[in-house]
This record gives sequence, structure tokens and C-alpha cells, in this order.
Amino acid sequence: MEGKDKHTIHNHSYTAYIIVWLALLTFTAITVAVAGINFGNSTIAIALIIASIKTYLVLTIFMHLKLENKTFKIFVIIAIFFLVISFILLFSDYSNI
Amino acid sequence: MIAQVSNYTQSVDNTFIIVTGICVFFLLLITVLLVFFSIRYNKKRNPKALNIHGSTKLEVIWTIIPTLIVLYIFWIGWVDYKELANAPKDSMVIQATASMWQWKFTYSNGKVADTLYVPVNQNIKMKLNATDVDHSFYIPAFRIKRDAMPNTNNSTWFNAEKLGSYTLFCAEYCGLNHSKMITKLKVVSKEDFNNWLNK
Amino acid sequence: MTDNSIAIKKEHESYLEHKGKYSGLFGWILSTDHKRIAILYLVVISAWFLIGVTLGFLIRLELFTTGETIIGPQTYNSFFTVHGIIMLFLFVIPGIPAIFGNFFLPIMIGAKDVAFPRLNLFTWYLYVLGSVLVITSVFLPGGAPDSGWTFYIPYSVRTGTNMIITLSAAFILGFSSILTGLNFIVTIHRMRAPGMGWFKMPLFPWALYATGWIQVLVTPIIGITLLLIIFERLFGVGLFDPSLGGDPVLYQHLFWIYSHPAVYIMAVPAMGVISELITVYSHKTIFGYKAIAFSSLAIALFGSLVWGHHMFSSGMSDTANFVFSLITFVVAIPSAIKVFNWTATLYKGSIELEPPMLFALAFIFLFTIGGLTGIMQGTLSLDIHLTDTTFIVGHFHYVIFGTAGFGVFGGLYHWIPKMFGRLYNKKMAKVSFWFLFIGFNILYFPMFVMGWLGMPRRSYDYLPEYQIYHEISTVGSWILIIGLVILVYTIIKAIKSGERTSEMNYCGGETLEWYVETPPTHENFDEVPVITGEPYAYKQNEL
Amino acid sequence: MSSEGNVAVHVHRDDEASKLGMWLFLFTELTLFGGLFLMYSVYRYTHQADFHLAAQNMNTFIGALNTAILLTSSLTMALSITALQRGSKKLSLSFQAITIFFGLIFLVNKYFEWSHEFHIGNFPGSESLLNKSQGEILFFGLYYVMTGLHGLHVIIGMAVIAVMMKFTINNVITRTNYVKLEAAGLYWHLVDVIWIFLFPLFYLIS
Repeated sequence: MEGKDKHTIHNHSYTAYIIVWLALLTFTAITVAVAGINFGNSTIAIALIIASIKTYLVLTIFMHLKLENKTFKIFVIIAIFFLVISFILLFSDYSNI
Repeated sequence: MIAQVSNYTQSVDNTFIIVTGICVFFLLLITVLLVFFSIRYNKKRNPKALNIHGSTKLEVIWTIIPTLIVLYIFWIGWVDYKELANAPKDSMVIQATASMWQWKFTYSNGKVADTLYVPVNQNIKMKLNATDVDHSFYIPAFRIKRDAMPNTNNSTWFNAEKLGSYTLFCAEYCGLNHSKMITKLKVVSKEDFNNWLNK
Repeated sequence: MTDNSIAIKKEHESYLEHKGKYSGLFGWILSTDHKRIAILYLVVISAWFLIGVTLGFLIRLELFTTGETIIGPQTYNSFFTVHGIIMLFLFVIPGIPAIFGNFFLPIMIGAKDVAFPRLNLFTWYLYVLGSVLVITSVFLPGGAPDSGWTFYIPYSVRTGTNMIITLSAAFILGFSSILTGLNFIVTIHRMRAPGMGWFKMPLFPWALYATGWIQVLVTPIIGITLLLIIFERLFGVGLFDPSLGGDPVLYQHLFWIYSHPAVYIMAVPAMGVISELITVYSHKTIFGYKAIAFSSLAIALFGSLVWGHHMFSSGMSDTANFVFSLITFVVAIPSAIKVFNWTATLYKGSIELEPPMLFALAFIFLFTIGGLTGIMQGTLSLDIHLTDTTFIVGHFHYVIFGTAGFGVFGGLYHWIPKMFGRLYNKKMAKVSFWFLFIGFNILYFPMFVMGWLGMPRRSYDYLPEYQIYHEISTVGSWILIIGLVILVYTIIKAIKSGERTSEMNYCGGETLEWYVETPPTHENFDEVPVITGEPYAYKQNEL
Repeated sequence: MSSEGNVAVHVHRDDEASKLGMWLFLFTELTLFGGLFLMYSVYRYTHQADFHLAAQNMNTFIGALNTAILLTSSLTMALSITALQRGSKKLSLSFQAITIFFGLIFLVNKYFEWSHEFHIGNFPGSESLLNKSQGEILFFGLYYVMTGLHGLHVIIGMAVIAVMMKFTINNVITRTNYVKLEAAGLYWHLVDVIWIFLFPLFYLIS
């Protein structure tokens, strides 16, 4: 029990964070710009894909998921999997396949 | 057994008998084993236990056999349901409107009634709606039930093959007098029905 | 902990006698010791359970005859609503995890406490707050909630009764449940004793682990849904108001996304308890350890994906009905695997029909009936006829009362001596069992019959043709209540004045709780145990 | 060993466990909002045209600005942890303060947005809203509930970071023991992630 004092400092450098931040701002700009153009039904899809990329960046870098061990990654996958499958099942009712 | 009044109830009842049969078989199997083991391997009779850690063969068997059985049950339930899901095109349409705590049936010519009169041997499509809270249109004799809710368009259908008077319940709890929200389905001959409708 | 003098002193001091920072009542309600918290839960949950039972008894009494027997329709509607809320949110959902999970999970995995002891105490306070709110809502002007425990909109938005308090209570109780689940998951991940790999962990922790995931992932969805009803009542947001475009079916989806998995929050921990009981009283290793462990996870997974089977008659698309019915049948399989493995464990055992074992065997029988009638309800065409009738009332009492209820009773008889260091009267325990078991079946079995004959549920009154079944059922409730009274008496008597015992392993178990003192010391173990073997070795049985 | 309450803290510190617990808690937040997203997706699917119409009321500029503000606050939050690990307590404190400040600006913007909508009569139960189509009522219902709940999370996050600042000053959070700050950061980033989805769904669909 006492042996668990492993304080491995894990973190990214200042530069890494700032690069990610710039990327996030760029993606925001892109998503706003793209929204002006009418892609019809795929507009929302593009917006959501960009949002997912941004989320991926926040999760892996800002939230340190990249540096954590496997348990954390599996946890996140389980949670997202649950949410995604809920959407699919819910839409088995609403979409007219 | 409750009355069988149409082809559909016949097939639902058959499904019921098959499924109940399978269920009773498994229940008996488990119960007999539980009782038999409890007696045969009682501590008095069998003071020393024998470890059995498991058996992959058995696990596979009692995974696969139940899987096949439940898939079969699923399928026969789906086949019945499929029949109920799509009303035939030549159906006579009646609008049922539920509100706390009564039913209102509107016929195509505008006639309104609180008892559901239908002609025998005729496909009847019930359009279901509610004005306030959730209700459910339920005729046990026909094995049909469909919720009648505000802001939704549900429907169900049936074909009465026997003259008679059947109970029509509200099956979704809807407040104070939910249990009093009962009316009758009256199946009458075509002539009687037309006389009634145009009265 | 390296201080030897303290360690020696502790050996003789149970958690019941341990002096912490506070003494007396505060020594309990401010204690972060998982065992004391478990006892706190035991006391409060039992109290609410007895209130829930009383309401159930009155509901049955009212239905003894047609027309008014003892209460009017409004009271009846409130009674079945409050009965449902108390039994589900205050008894079966927290029940086994909060009482036995709290007490035995850390011990069984060789830990001194849960991962977050203070959070653990906090969940108890949330629970008490939520439960007090439930009771408050009954007595405030406006009247007890009457929407049914399902809170279906638009009724729950329109009714004039005290819905907001009840909904807030359910929200808080959900939060308490989430935090318990979260605590257990982390505890199991981080605090297993050295050497205890995942597959050396007993099956009760396995069940709690699977349950924890369901609690964490699905409970917030009902939280937000109930919150939305509150918003709807307060501000008229329109999301659940059909006249403004709200969709009543969508509400049912959101409600059941939680409430179906909640059934497994109730049942899976009870299955964990039964797995322990079956091995201990057969005095042999469990049959198919991994199959049982994995089936808990499989139930948790598939159980989260079948919520739509509560809505086959609500007008879902055919695709949804197809999909949900199919997955419903899939979830039957891991449950069947469990039943087969438990039964196979008995084979060539050396079975002692002690009171806990009687409850375990009854559990298997009742759960089998509950599961098989569940199969009937999963069958689309049968469900259309059976849903919202007393058939489903019978079904879920077999599943929920038959598992969580009998799991709690069996668990209590199994572990009471360990928890309090006192013995109970075995004869009385057996008498209570037979009353409970027989009363249970007489009470709930007729519901299947009259349900098939078309008797709608939640009905204050009924047509005369159903009277005979209602009468039988009500008589059954009396027998059941006699059994409960005997059970409560036996257990209270045991705790208060039962014969003292300090025998560590009074039933021949092999999991870690049988290697700690009776009752356990404050920190369970003087030395952290090192695990080398499997959880149910029973080496003496090997040839 | 004298006080029960402190036993867990002194004897047994497990940062990994704390972080696992925090992540699990974040999942509960995720599915809490997940319920609302489920609802949004269904209503949007069934009332597509109305949603587009209603979204035209939204000010894309303020929305985009708020996104940038929240992203920047996430950056400062992340930087505050690195700063602490590198031993500069002061820098870490400033970053934490800036994070709170950005949260505040976000809320001020939100306040102007809401009060504008209230001003033109688009609030739940208002007459002008009730005259609109069902889809628009649903859109605004979802808008208020989802951004309101999100705003509440921003406020909670700010309060949490304020407590973290106090901990940092009192050396409860230090260079080697910073798991509390990390947990607060995780919470703040999650609030950011939720906004990343709210933004396109309410502002960019017109």
C-alpha cells in the first residue's frame, strides 16, 4: 500500500499545449467558415466531424489521456461506446429504414 | 383461455402455447435438478464434496441450445407482430380519441359514439389519439393493445370473426378513474352496423 | 501501521467497539469506516423497506374485493406510486451494494476500506436526504405523488400532486447510487490485495463491478430526464409538453434507457450474493467461475441495450421493435448461463440446507420463473397482449423481489453473525423462509393468470371475473407478511441479544471475509493478505 | 491513526485512483448531457426546417467568440499544471486566475445573449415564442436547458478552480502532489468539450 508513491511527472510542454490551442482555434474558424457554405445535409456532418477532432485533441493532450495507462483509455472507449450505441438504438425508432 | 375471435388471436395463442411449453420445460428441469441435488448430495448423505471446476463442453452446450431456442421464439413472435403491424389497405378506418377517462369513436361519416360498434368480418383500422395524457387501447379478446397518446399517430387493426360484445380497457395508467375507463366493443352483422351507422 | 502496539491492540477490538474521533451516535454517522456505513445503510434501508411493504399490503388489501374495500382511488394511486418509488429507489437499487457491498467488498478483495471513504459516507447522507424527501412529498399539502414510479409525461407534468419534491428526491438518490458505483469500480481497480488478479476475485465483487458500470453510465440519463420534468413544471419549457411539440414516446425512451438497466442494478448484485451462498453451502468450488464472472459483464452490456422492450405497444417503428426484441432475447442467455452454472455447482456437493441456502435455492427457482416470463414478454406478439397487465406485475416481482429481496434475506442470514458477532435462531429463520416462499408464490403467481386474461395493471377496480385471482393473491400477501414479521423479529433479536460468537469461519467459506475476525476489526486486516490461489479452492475436496 | 477522518488521506494516497474516480465522474457528466443530446438529435430530426429557422436567431459571432474564450481557458488550465510541475507556483496561480477570468467573460457573453433573447420575447412560456412553430419552441427549449446547464457547469468549474487556487496558496497542492489540480483541470476540459458540441448544434445550423 505504501509502495504506490510513484509520482511520475507526466505532462506536455508549454509549446505542445500552445500548438494544440492554435489547432483548436483554427478548427473553430474552419467550422464557422464551412457553415456559411451550403453543403445540404452534410453540413451538420462536417460540423460534427470537426467537433470530434477538436474533442480528440482536448482529450488526448489537454486531458493527458495520451500519457495515461491503458485503463483510462479503455474507460473512455467504454463510455463513448455506450453513448454511441444509445444514439443508434434510439434512431432505430426514429429513422425510417 | 379467453375467447378466440380471429385468425390473429389463433396464431398468438399458438405462440403462447409453444413459448409457455418451452418455459415450463426449463422450469421443471431446473426445479427437479435443484430438489434432486439438494436431497442426493445432502451433507448427511454425501459428507465429502467433489470439486468440479467447470466444463467447457457443458458451457458451450448450454449457451448454444438456449440461443437457438430464444432465436426461434423471437422469430415466431416477430411473425405474429408483423401481421399486426400493417393494416390491410381495404380497412375501414375508425378514429379513437382517448381522454380522461373515456373513449370517443369517430366514424368516417362523422358519427361519434362511446361504444365501439364494428361489422363482423371486416378489417378495421383504429387510429389512436389522446387529448390529454397517455392512454392505451386494449381489447384482450383480440390480443391487441396500442398506446393512444397526445401528439402521436398510432394505429392498430383487427378483424372480428365472431359476433359478440367484448371488453375494451384503457391499459396505460391515466389518473384517478383509470380503472373505470372501460367500454365495450360490439361486433354486429353488416346490416345492423349500417343501420346503426346511418341512424 | 508499522506501530506494533497499535496492531496488537486492534486484534481484539472489533469495528463495533472501535473508538474513533467521535463516540456514541456521532461515532457512527461521522464514521468513514465502510463497515459502519454499511450498518447505517442497513438500518435506514430496512426502515423504508418496511414502509414499502406496508403500502404493498394495503394495495393488496384494497384489491381483495371489487369497488372500494379500504381506500379511495386517489389514495390507491398514490400508494402504488409511493410503493414503487420506495421499493425501487430506496430498497432494491441501493440494497445489496450499499449494505453487503459496502461491508464485504473491501474485505473480499483484501482492502482496508473503499477507495474514497469520505465519499462513501457522503453517499449515505445523499441517500438519507433523498429518502426523507420522498416521505416529505407524501405528507405535504398537494398530496402524495400519483404518477406511478415511471413518471410518464404528460401525466407527471399535469398532475397537481407534489411531483417536484419526489422528482428531486429521485434525482438525489440517483446521484447517491452513481457515487457508490464509482467508488466500487475504483476500489476494485486499485485496491485488490497483492496477488489478487481479476480472476482470483470472488464473484460478489465481480457482480458489483459490473453493476458499478451500469450505475455510472446510465443513471445520469434518468437524472436529466427527471430534471426536465421539473423544468417543465416550473417554466413550461415545452420539451415534454405534447401541445408544444413534446414527444411522449421520446420521454419513454429516455426514461427506460436508465430504468431498464436499473433492473440489472437490482438483480446482478443479488446474483453475486447467490454465487457466494451456493458455493459455501455446497462446500465445493463453483462450477464455471469464468462463465459466471463474464455473464455478469454480458448482462451489464446487453442489459443496457434493451430498454425499448418496455415500449412495444407505444408505437415505436417496426425496426425498433425488431431490434429491441432481438437483443432482449440475447440478454436472456447470460442469465440462463448463470442459472445452469449454479445448478451444476450443486452436483456432487455436500449441501447443507442452512437458512441462507434455502433462500439461495428459492432465488434460483423464482429467478427462473421471472426470467422465463421475461422471455414471454420479450416475444413481440405476446408482449402486445401482456404488457400493462398484471402479468408484468407478476413478472417483475418475481425478478426483483425474487432476486434482490431473497438475495438480501439470504445475505442477511449468511453474514449477520459475521457482521455483529451474534447468532440467530436457525429454526425461526427456516420458518420465516417457508412462509416467505409459499406466500410469495401464492401472491404473485395468480397475477400471470389474470394478466393473460386481460386484467390491466395499476387498476383500482376490476371486473368481477378477475376477483378470484385477486382474492388468492391477497391471501398470499398475508402469508408473505407473516414470513416477513418472523424474519424481522429473528434478525432484530439476533442483533440485540443473540448468542455471541467469535468463530471466524462458521460456515466453511473460503473467501477473505472468513479469514478476518468475527466481527471484523476496524481495519479488517492486521496484515495485508497476499493472494496465491483461486477464490473457491476447497482443496480438501480434490482427489 | 488518531482520527478516522484523516486515515485515508495520510496513510493511503493513490493518485491513480483519484484520477480514475474523476474520469468516472466525468462519464456521468457526459451521459447527463448525453440525454440532452439524444433529445436534441431526435427533435432536430423530426423538425429539421424549424430548427434551421430558429437557429437564424443565434448570433454566430458571439458563439464563435465564446468558443475561442473557452478553448483559451482550457489552454491556461493545462498550462497551470505544467507550471506547477516545473516549480513555478506563482505562474501556476496566474494561469488559474486567468482561467477563472475567461470563464467569467464567457458567462458575461452568455448573459448578453440570453437577455437579448428575453428582450425580443424568446423565452419559455412567452407569448411570442408560443406563437411560433413547434420546432422553434423545442429549439429554444433545448437551447435554454442545454446552455443553461452548461453555464451552471462553468460556474461550478470556476468555483472549483478558486478552491484549487486556495489550495495552491496553502501548499495543499504542490509540485509533487497536484492530483487535485489535475482533477479540476479534467472537469474544466470536459465543460469545454461539451461546448465544442453545443456550438455547432445551436449556432451553425441555420
